[in-house]
Amino acid sequence: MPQPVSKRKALHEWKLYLFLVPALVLVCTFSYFPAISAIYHSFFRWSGGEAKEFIALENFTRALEDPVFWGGFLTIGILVVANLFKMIPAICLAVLIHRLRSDRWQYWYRVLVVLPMIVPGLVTLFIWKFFFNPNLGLLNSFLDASGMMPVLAFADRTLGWGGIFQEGIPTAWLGEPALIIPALIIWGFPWIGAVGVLIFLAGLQSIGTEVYEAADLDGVTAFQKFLHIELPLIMTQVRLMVVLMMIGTLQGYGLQFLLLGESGGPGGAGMVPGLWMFNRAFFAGEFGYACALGLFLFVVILGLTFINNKYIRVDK
Amino acid sequence: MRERIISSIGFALLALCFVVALARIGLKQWWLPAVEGKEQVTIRVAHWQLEGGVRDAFNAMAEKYMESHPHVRIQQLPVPERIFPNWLITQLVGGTAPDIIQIGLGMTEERKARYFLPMSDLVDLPNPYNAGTDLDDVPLRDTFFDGMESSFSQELLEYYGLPLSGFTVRMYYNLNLLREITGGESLPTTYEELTRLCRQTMDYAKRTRQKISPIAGSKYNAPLLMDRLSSSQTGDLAKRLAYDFLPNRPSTALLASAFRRGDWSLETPEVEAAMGLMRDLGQYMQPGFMQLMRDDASFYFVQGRAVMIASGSWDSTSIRQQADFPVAVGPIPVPAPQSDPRWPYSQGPLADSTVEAGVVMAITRASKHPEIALDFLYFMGSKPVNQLWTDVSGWLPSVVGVKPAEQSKGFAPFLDGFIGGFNLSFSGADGMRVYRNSINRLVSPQGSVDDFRTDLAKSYSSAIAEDLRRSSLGAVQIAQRNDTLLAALSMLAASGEDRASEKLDLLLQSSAGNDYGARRTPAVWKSFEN
Amino acid sequence: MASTFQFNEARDAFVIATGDEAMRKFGEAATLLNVQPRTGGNIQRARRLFEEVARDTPPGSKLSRLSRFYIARVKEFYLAPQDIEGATADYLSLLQEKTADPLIEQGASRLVVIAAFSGGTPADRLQKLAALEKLDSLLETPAGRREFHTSMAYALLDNGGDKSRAVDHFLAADREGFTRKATAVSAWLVAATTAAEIGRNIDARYFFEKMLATYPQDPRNFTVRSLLGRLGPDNG
Amino acid sequence: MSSLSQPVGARRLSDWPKHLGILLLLGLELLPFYMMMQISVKTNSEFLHNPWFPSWPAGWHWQNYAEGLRLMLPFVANSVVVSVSATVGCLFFALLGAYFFARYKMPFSNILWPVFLVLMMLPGVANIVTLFALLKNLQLLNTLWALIILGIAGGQVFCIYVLRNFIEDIPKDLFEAAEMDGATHFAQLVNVVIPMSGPILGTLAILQFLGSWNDFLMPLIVLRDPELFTIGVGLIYLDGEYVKDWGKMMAAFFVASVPLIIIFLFTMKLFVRGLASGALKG
Repeated sequence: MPQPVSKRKALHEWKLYLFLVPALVLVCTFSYFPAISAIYHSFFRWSGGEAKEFIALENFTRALEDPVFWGGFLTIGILVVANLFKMIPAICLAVLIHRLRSDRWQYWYRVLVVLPMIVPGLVTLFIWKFFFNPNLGLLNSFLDASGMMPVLAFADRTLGWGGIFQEGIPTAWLGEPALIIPALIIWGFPWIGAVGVLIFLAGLQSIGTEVYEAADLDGVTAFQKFLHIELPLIMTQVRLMVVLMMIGTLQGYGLQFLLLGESGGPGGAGMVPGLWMFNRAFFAGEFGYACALGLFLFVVILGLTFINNKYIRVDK
Repeated sequence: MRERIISSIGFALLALCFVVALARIGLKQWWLPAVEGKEQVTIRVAHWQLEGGVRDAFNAMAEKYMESHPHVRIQQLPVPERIFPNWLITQLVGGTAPDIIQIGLGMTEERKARYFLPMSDLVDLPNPYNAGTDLDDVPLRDTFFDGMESSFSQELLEYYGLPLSGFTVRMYYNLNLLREITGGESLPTTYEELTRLCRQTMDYAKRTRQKISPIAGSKYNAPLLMDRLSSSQTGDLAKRLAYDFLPNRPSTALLASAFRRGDWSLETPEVEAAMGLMRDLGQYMQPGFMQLMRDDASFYFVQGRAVMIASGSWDSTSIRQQADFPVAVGPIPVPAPQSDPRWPYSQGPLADSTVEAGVVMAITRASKHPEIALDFLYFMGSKPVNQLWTDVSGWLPSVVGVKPAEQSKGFAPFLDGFIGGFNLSFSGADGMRVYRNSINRLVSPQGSVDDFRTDLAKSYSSAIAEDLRRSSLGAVQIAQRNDTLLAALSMLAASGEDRASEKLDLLLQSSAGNDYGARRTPAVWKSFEN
Repeated sequence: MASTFQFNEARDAFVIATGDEAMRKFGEAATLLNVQPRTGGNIQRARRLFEEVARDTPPGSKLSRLSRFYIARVKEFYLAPQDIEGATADYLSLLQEKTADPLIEQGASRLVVIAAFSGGTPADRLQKLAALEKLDSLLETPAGRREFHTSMAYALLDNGGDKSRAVDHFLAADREGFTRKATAVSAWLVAATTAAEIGRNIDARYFFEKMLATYPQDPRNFTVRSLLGRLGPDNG
Repeated sequence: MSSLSQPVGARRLSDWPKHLGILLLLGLELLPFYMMMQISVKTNSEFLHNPWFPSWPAGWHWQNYAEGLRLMLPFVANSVVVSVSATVGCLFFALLGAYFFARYKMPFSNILWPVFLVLMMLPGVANIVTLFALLKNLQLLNTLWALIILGIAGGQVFCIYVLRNFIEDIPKDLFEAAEMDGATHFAQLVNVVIPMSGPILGTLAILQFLGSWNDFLMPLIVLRDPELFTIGVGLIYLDGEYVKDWGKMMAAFFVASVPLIIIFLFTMKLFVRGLASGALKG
């Protein structure tokens, strides 16, 4: 804990305040000022320049009725649910690595887990975009080669998906409104985030050997061990990752912007609230409206954070 | 300890990289300009034409200009099409806009008015860089083949920028394959010859067990071809259905209201012939071509996997640079009259539909040296430099009397042809959407005209209605916007303001036409709703 | 969004024009029509301002008449539901004052368009259009007459009216002179094809040739020439 | 580390199934990396005929790398400058700030602390629009300074939060001893805090560096001149080409990854151990 100081001493140590000045100035200028400015400008019709016009709550009433914006939340909802499931491989991998007997192997696998982090995120994204290419993309070649395509085509015919999958016809993953969300979900398969795996591993470290030994004596199966020993122990970490993931998904739109463009791809099927805000500001030039949209998004995320803090406590 | 040393090496390497990079930036940003002298003026020119040859052409023009203007540095900023609108607005709003920007993508009339300099006062004066050529005393407007229609803003009634190029659509041929398949180099001139070549290609592919398609298609390229072919059948029908077919290649409202009245339908023989023609052609493109993108089709063609591709003159240099075989271009062949009973409505060759020029470059208000930017713009739009542009880019010229480069001769606009009719996607975005959704049923081997028609009929009428609704709203909006402008111009004209009466007269004509549409289109739309 | 610019430019224009209070009100009202997004409140405010200007300025003045013209416009185009009858009456009374103002004379072509797409059968509409023919005598500016005749010609064609009458209207409009390419080309070519269809070859030839002479580079000209070639002997 | 890596499940016959599972998952995860490497030495037609497997080393097209280097190297240089400056600046100011909070309970520090803490909760999503306007007014558009300053400012809250906790755990007598010797606060920071906090600083540095290195939205709206582009913008421009030579693209992608690969090779342990603990604290 910091040492308590007397008034005299504090007066003597006034120079210490200078230590805080840079950080304070930076935070005020680049975090607080923009936020306050966003609130201020959300009451204006403003196209980014000097000219602005006060329009009271018009931006907000318009935002409330904006079907694209609220439709984006539905998309986000689907992505959040999908992302929950996408955490499973990372958990499995962490458990598998943890159960290895060899220290050495554990270490080297960790290195391999971290390896994808050193490829710039954009590069991975563009390589995936290339995978989705209907003509040269690996996803379609894989579906063809593995015999999945006829299965999908059959499903399409019987379930009436409208001819998205047809044998002998390449599937346009990023060109078909109905496939946009599946593509956004498939993206990054098998979805092993390095940070996630390492955090789970850190959680698993607290499991003592004796627990396993006891379990082995009871003849517990591998899956039961996972369910009763490992999962409860990393629940804290899982909760933390869920919270981070939710907030990240809600705020994020870079992925959608790069894969699908500023209008969320064909039919706007991949439009998310953040992208719509970006679109209104930097494509339509409606900066004031974008501020209002941003505030709505802000409130939603803030609300979610509070709920998280209340119900999904992350205990240290 | 070992670990510590290793990480120290890592950080040292990073520090070294940092120092080198910093030095490099410092050199470029501060040192070089300081050495070269401060009076250097930089003029930046931004465009989104990333096709092959265009960047070289801009560089060639810039170099030539810099030779005679040593104090000016011309810098080219090529921006990808996909992010151009975003880029444009950030530059305009941020006040960092380059001196000259290509007009089009992401542009609105408001942005033009607020951020660009109009050239209206200059269009009746000659271009100084045309001195000594046969365009010496010709007014600027008349030195461009489109009379600068492409620079003229119908809403603001001002001229913005100068065009550099013109465009047409053609069929490209892989000459090596053509020779190997047909034994000659003659290009098909009619649809019948085209399909013969296609069949020969398929035989050849089967015989030699190669993966070769006759035509490379994509979502982008196939419609260029199919629209042309289907409009070869609907010319006479359009003439019957719409009195404005000749000037306005039937207006949507007239065609839609004729459709609503039952004057034509998806069963009309002409329409059926057009569908048959598209289906006939579809079998010669690679399977599922409607799922592919523009770059997929060109990739296919330049890799020698297709004999032909339909695309615009804008792709010509890209294709030539990428292909390791000689390329020939010709007009898109349409059926000759009375050549085939299956499509009896053929009139003969069709004229190139677009004659507006493109690549319009305009000066921004953010330019610190608008007079130099204007000088460079004049330079680019002059006859000798437009010749250079054409020669290097392989694109078509915009200036009267400039000869297309040798390799782009085949792209010269073809005007001695008929006006085509309409396509099934005539009504707009929604018409296009349902048409494209169904088109696999028309062009895939297991499909048929009937199959396509049944599928299309499910949503065709409601898609037309939706398009009409949207264009109704648009027409009303434009009409209302004109009201404010008319009031202002009327006042300005009364006070004798320069050019205001002329502008008022122009706006009266366009707003009268628009007001007409603003009642007619909703009337047609309502007829669909009942 | 796009109107923001015009909002600003128009406001500037009015400010430049004069410091006069009525003018300022008129300018504000005209710009209010286009403030985005359009709200009923703004339109009502604009209408009130126009009404004030019309009341407070001398009845025969340009500003007063323009305000009345815009009140009619608001009734016709901005109110929901529209007040077509009110607008028709306003336009008519303005026209009868013979204002010789090109903008106010647009009222004539507005009346034509309103009649052309009103309810009832095509025959009803043609009757209404016929009743409007006499407006011609009230128009004093070339622009007013030109727009009136052009609208009349299209209105007849759209409602299956007398094609020969339509060609006459095109001829009348053309006499005043078009200065905008798209409008001119449209009118000439529609007039020419219509005239050719009913055998008025002299007129068809006149319009076709005018097109060829004025815009020799146009891609439609091949068709124009071939249609010109197919025209029979001139027979009035 | 050692207590937990005791032979877990020692009675098991073998770890092979686990190894297989791990390798399968990792193999799939590294597939993009593999594709990038093997395509980067192919021409388009080679790739077309053989998309999956590496071509024979003798026929590798090293020209792709010449082109990739020409395209990406200037961008990489800019990115290095931005990311290193932002990381160093961020950590420096954060250390100062954290020291202020951790060393003494100064008057007002209980008011100032929430100023930072609150920002941990508040999403910055709405800021991009007004940040752009702010940068415009500060005349920072189309400069690398904008990116550096934003990088420094953006990391303050998180770094101060983590570092404060860390500095508070440093035994007080170390500071007192230094103070006896007449060391100033800055000297105490340099001589006491920094040597003690090597790993945590390294971890934070990696996180900040990665964040700055991977950023593309801000650079995209800030930068105009190609000579200032960072790799993010450079890659987006490359992706916007109409004619794509996949081999060259992949080579360029690889070039863009090289700096991180080098750093990684030398600081692997920091990555592997530090990231988990560092991220957990956040």
